[in-house]
Amino acid sequence: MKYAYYPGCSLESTAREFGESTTLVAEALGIELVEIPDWNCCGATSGHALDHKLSIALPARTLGIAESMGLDVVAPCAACYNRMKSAEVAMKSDEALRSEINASLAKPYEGKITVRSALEVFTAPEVLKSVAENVRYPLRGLRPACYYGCLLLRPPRVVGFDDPEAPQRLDEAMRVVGAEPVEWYFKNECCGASLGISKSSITVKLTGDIISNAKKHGANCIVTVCPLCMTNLEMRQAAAGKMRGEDLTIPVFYFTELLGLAMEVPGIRKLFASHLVDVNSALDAIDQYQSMPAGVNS
Amino acid sequence: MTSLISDNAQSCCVLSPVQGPAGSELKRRIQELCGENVLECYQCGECTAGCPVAYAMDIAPNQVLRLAQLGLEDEVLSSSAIWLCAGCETCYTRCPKGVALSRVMDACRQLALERGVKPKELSIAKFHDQFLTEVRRFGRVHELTLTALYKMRTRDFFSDVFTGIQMFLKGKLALIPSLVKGRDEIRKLFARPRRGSSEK
Amino acid sequence: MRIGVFVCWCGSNIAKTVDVEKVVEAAREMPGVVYATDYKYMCSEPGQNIIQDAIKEHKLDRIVVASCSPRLHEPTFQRCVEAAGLNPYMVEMANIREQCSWVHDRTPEATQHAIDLVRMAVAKVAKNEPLTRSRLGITRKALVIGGGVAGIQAALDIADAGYPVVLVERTPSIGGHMAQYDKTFPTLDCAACILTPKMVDCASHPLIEIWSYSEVEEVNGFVGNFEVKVRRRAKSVDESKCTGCGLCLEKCPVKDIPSEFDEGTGTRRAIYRPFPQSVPNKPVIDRDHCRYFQTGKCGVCQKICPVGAIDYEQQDQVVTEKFGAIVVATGFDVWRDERAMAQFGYGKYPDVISSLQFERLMNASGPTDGKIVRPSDGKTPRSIAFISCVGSRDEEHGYPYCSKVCCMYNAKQALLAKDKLHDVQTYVFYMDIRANGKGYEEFVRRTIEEYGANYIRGRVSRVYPDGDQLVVKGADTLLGRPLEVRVDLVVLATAMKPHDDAKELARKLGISTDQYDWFSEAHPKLRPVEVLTDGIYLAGACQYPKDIPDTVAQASGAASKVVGLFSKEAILSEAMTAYVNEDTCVGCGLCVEVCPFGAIELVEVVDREKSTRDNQVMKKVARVNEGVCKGCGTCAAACRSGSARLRGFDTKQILAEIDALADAALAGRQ
Amino acid sequence: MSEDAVLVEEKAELESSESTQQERTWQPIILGILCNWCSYAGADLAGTSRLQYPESIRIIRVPCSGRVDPAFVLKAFRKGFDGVMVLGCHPGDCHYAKGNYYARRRITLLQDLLKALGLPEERFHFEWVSASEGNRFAELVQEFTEKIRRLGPFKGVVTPEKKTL
Ligand SMILES: Cc1cc2nc3c(=O)[nH]c(=O)nc-3n(C[C@H](O)[C@H](O)[C@H](O)COP(=O)(O)OP(=O)(O)OC[C@H]3O[C@@H](n4cnc5c(N)ncnc54)[C@H](O)[C@@H]3O)c2cc1C
Ligand SMILES: Cc1cc2nc3c(=O)[nH]c(=O)nc-3n(C[C@H](O)[C@H](O)[C@H](O)COP(=O)(O)OP(=O)(O)OC[C@H]3O[C@@H](n4cnc5c(N)ncnc54)[C@H](O)[C@@H]3O)c2cc1C
Ligand code: SF4
Ligand code: SF4
Ligand code: SF4
Ligand code: SF4
Ligand code: SF4
Ligand code: SF4
Ligand code: SF4
Ligand code: SF4
Repeated sequence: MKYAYYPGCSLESTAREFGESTTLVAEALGIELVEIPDWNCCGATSGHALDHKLSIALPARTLGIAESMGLDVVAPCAACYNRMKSAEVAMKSDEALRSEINASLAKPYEGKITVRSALEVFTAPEVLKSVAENVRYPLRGLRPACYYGCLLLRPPRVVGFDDPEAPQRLDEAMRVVGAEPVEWYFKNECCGASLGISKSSITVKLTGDIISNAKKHGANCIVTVCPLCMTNLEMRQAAAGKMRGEDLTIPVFYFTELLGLAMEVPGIRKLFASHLVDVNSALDAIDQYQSMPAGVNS
Repeated sequence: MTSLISDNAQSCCVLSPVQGPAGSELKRRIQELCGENVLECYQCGECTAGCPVAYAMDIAPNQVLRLAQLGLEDEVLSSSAIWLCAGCETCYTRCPKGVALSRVMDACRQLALERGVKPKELSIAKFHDQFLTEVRRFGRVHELTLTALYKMRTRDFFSDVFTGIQMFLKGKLALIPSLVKGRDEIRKLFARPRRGSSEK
Repeated sequence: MRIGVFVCWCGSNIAKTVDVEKVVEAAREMPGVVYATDYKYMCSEPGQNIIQDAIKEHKLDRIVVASCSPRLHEPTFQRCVEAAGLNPYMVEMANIREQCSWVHDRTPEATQHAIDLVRMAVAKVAKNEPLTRSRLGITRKALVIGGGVAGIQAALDIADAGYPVVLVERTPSIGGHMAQYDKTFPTLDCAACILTPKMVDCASHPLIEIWSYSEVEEVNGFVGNFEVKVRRRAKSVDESKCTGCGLCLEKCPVKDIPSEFDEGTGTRRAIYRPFPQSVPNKPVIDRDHCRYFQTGKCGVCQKICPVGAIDYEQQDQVVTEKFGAIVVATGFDVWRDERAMAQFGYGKYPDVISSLQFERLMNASGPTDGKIVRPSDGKTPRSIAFISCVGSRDEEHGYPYCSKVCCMYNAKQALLAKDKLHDVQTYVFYMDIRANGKGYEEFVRRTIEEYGANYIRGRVSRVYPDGDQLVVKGADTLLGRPLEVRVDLVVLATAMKPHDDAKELARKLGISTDQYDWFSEAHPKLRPVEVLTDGIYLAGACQYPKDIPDTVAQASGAASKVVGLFSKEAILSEAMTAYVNEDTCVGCGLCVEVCPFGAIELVEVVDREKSTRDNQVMKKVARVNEGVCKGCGTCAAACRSGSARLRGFDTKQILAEIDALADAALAGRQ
Repeated sequence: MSEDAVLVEEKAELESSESTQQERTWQPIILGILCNWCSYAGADLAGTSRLQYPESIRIIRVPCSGRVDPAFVLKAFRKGFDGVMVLGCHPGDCHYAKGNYYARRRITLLQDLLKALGLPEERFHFEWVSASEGNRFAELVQEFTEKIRRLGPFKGVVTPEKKTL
């Protein structure tokens, strides 16, 4: 299995752990990821917020490059995935738009390749089976609240690889690695990430609602698929706790980190050090954590 | 501007007889920009019910569409709602009529800039603009520069300083922006001028 | 060929503008015309006598009457020539009044126009052929499919008029949805009190046979002469012996089958009747769940039955019967798509239920004896949210149409809930309140004003549990604000939809369905209880969502149509029907596709051209069922090989009109 | 538009401008094919309402617009009629439920065919007229007659063969 890899801006910086864990896990599963040369930013929320066409043109450039590689694209970040997928659908369905945009691209995108999210790729039945076979340390005792956020599932007409109202893929993956995902009710609520910097009061409230619900249902960590969610959930939990008068401290993981941990992929554990919120409370809850070989523990 | 509201829009909304064609002008522009026909909305309110940010908006999401249906352009484009929308697509996913309100919101922001309407949520508008400026310059977004420049534009230096430093210490904010080679190509994609942009 | 032309003055109506005598003169010159004359009032008795005398005197075999519109007097003149011994279809009319004298005022032009019209009629009549309408017999026995309130009413009305009826019901008992309800809007009569007596009447009526646990398999024939195959499924209980004592029902060890009748809010056993007042009141064995049928061991019911009625060996019976008319009354189903309703947690959170389930909870003979309790913990709810339009008016996730009755049953349920549980708070989330029936608006107002139901205008986006309550995330669009309420029970007014197999039944019956699979009426305003196929009528909610008053009204309408048909002596078939020339037909099936009445089918016949004495070659050709054909001619226009023809408006007749007109009117032009 | 049709039209224009004076009252011959239940009844209503319209139209009654075979129209043009009108029930009103729906499909094809054959497409008119639209029928005849008058008499088809010959 071979994919063109689109890290997107944040996987290079704020979400380094996501990027690295994705590549490590992929390698361990024998999935080859080839970074798309000279990829550019997908435009994120700001792109479509201000300029509809631009929001298609920006990802189209990267898709064009990937198409020349002849590979389908994996975009781990949920926001990038959403934008890339939207561009894919728009370019495939609107011929006029396609030729207009392709005219300004060095490598045109003709709709021959498709975009997948990392969750989609890692939870494909055959891949999940191989994850299951590779689990060395089942994460028993870890009770993650699986948080999908909004952009990975919506709008279903564009993305739609999981049920937008009752998503299951992430929960399934967590069960495969031995964790016990909790039943909770905010797994597909928006955390307001796109307003994270410009209107943080809203983000704080939404983050508070989400974490509070996760804790109420017994989660000892949150697992996410999106760097924007991660940043929000980590950065805003203190403020949200203050606002609600509740202790909302909770470790947050990328799902790839947990896959890697269970599969004992070397290099995973050291990523935990760069989390803004201490993850030890969650790791300690894992039955076997202390008995995992120290070698991997570094 | 095609203002159709009476002078005192607060007390009574007067639809003038010319409202028909002019009202359909706003509708037509929205459709052109995002493909959505605002007349398909039957005002059920499901979008408002599910919108995570509706509580903070000056008018509810369904009212954005209602105003657009009546062609009350000033009121839509000067609302905080269009800027507060987080683009989460909840409304579109659940709308029984399949109206992509999230896209209508996009179109309204674009129109507001085009027509020079001052964004009610200036800080959000500035953020989006700074973000795109960044993409246009480097092809990618450099979070440190983005945040710094944004903070300078909004003169809001302190709100996130603590977490910023933390991120920096954890090695999460790269010091040097990575550049895309095909920057000229990317500038071409920006070809059409965006009004209100800091880079003219 | 001896054609006679009769030109009418219509007093001065025609004669004032058209030079009638000139028309007569011109007619005399037309090919085939041997006699032409005029008269003041052709339709009057003396006028008709002139025609009849001329037929005899001049041995006329074809008649043209140039007078008014055929839509007015064609039947008159058909009867007139028939009395004189001609085939009634040997008459054509030239409409020189409506199309000529009344719309023109210049005599020369009008006269020329009239002559042209006569010329066309003469050319056409020359190609007319005698047609006959056959008299078809009628089997005076009706089939009613579906034993809900619609089917029950129709069966009773037809039987009361003196005709035998077979009522076919798929489930073990008649009664339909209405039997599931506690009380019914807008009068709040107890459903059982008004329905059960009718069910019993059906069972005891000497002219009604109830075939429950049965389904229609095949329908052939046409109006007056349907031949229907019905599968009477094995009940494993000999109805002639069973006394309905119910002993077996108590002893069957398989107890926990979710009851269909209770919408899963209660359970039943493997031998069961849907509800205590079932008609017929004798149980059936559900073989898919019965231990004896699954494992070969058990036989408890057989041992316990005092009269030896249990018969494990019983087989399905396929019965073929003749009927003269069919009433389709198969009702509706409710929308149950859990995936599409995931945002409300339907199928996931036990305290989110459908309105139909709520009816069972309210029903005095339901699983909870009429106590409204939460399915999750059996507690009495103190707050209930009713959500309207779930799957209705929702083209994205369900159906675009309005289900028409849910606004009313929401009000009914909110009212009854308050009536039963005094301190309950009710919320009704709605988009519009559609209460357009007699006493309906008043009913809704009463629910709001006297029973304190909290009506909130806005659709709900999501329902999720919080502790042991449910959070309903809605909006109040009148205030323009999102809004949340916490309740103990959520009731979803799920859409009414056609049965999943409605389309299949339609295909068996040869009737059409709309885009959702509701059965299509012949005309929404003028023929709302008929379908395009003669002899088949619709009653109740199988046509589109209807409440009980509308259902019963339509059922009586359908019954009176049946009775009207049965009171005829015979049915006359259409004369102007299509037929197929099987020698030239290439079996392309185009005509089959376009016939609005499903009157054509492809059949295998011996290919006379290709076959030799010892080698029979078969081919497919189209064949018209003349009992069904209405003579629209769509097939004739569609057929590329000219094999499908329409009697009375044959291609050669129409072309003759065009030719005749062109040769005269355009002569010398080119 | 094909070259031939242009040719026909040009010729027609030339002729009609030449002859406007003397042919002011020239009456074209128009064939009308009307469905029995709606349009024919509409024409009857025009009559009972005594609405005046030109003496140009000659009506053939068919049970349904679905009965209209494109061959009828082609034949009419071959015979040299100046114009042809086909009128049927409004969509949804068809006495036979779907006949007019098939008619519409067939007529659309016919119009393309006329174009392709270089036949005078503008001399053909297809329209819905209901039984209550007597005045509409009268207006239609009036308008269509005017149009045909402007086009002038139909001089027959200029077939490609004819041209090359
Ligand atoms: C929750 C709810 C509450 C309601 N409350 C009210 C109320 O208070 N007042 C009111 O006026 N209306 C009410 N209605 C509407 C009412 O249910 C309908 O108007 C009525 O049931 C229609 O009757 P029907 O006989 O046409 O159909 P049904 O009641 O659906 O009966 C159809 C019968 O046909 C049988 N059948 C189906 N397919 C076949 C087949 N292929 N072969 C043989 N048999 C078949 C079925 O088993 C069933 O017995 C309510 C509806 C709902 C959903
Ligand atoms: C403005 C308007 C528009 C409408 N548009 C539509 C529409 O588009 N589609 C639709 O489906 N419905 C429409 N309707 C409804 C429609 O008019 C009625 O459904 C329909 O007319 C009812 O027919 P009817 O025969 O019951 O009553 P009516 O049409 O009222 O006929 C009753 C007849 O009885 C006669 N009469 C009354 N009293 C006596 C007496 N004592 N003795 C003898 N004769 C008597 C009256 O003179 C009258 O001729 C409309 C209604 C209105 C008001
Ligand atoms: S959910 Fe859709 S139809 Fe309903 S108010 Fe919002 S946009 Fe309009
Ligand atoms: S896309 Fe915008 S308007 Fe729609 S639900 Fe999300 S925040 Fe609200
Ligand atoms: S036949 Fe017709 S035209 Fe002649 S008198 Fe009778 S009504 Fe008048
Ligand atoms: S089958 Fe026997 S036991 Fe059961 S109800 Fe009938 S008679 Fe009674
Ligand atoms: S034989 Fe079947 S129906 Fe009878 S008691 Fe046993 S399980 Fe029940
Ligand atoms: S009847 Fe009322 S609740 Fe039912 S679909 Fe129509 S509007 Fe909605
Ligand atoms: S004439 Fe009409 S009804 Fe008769 S077979 Fe042909 S298409 Fe069917
Ligand atoms: S009658 Fe004509 S249209 Fe029908 S199957 Fe035969 S050839 Fe085809």
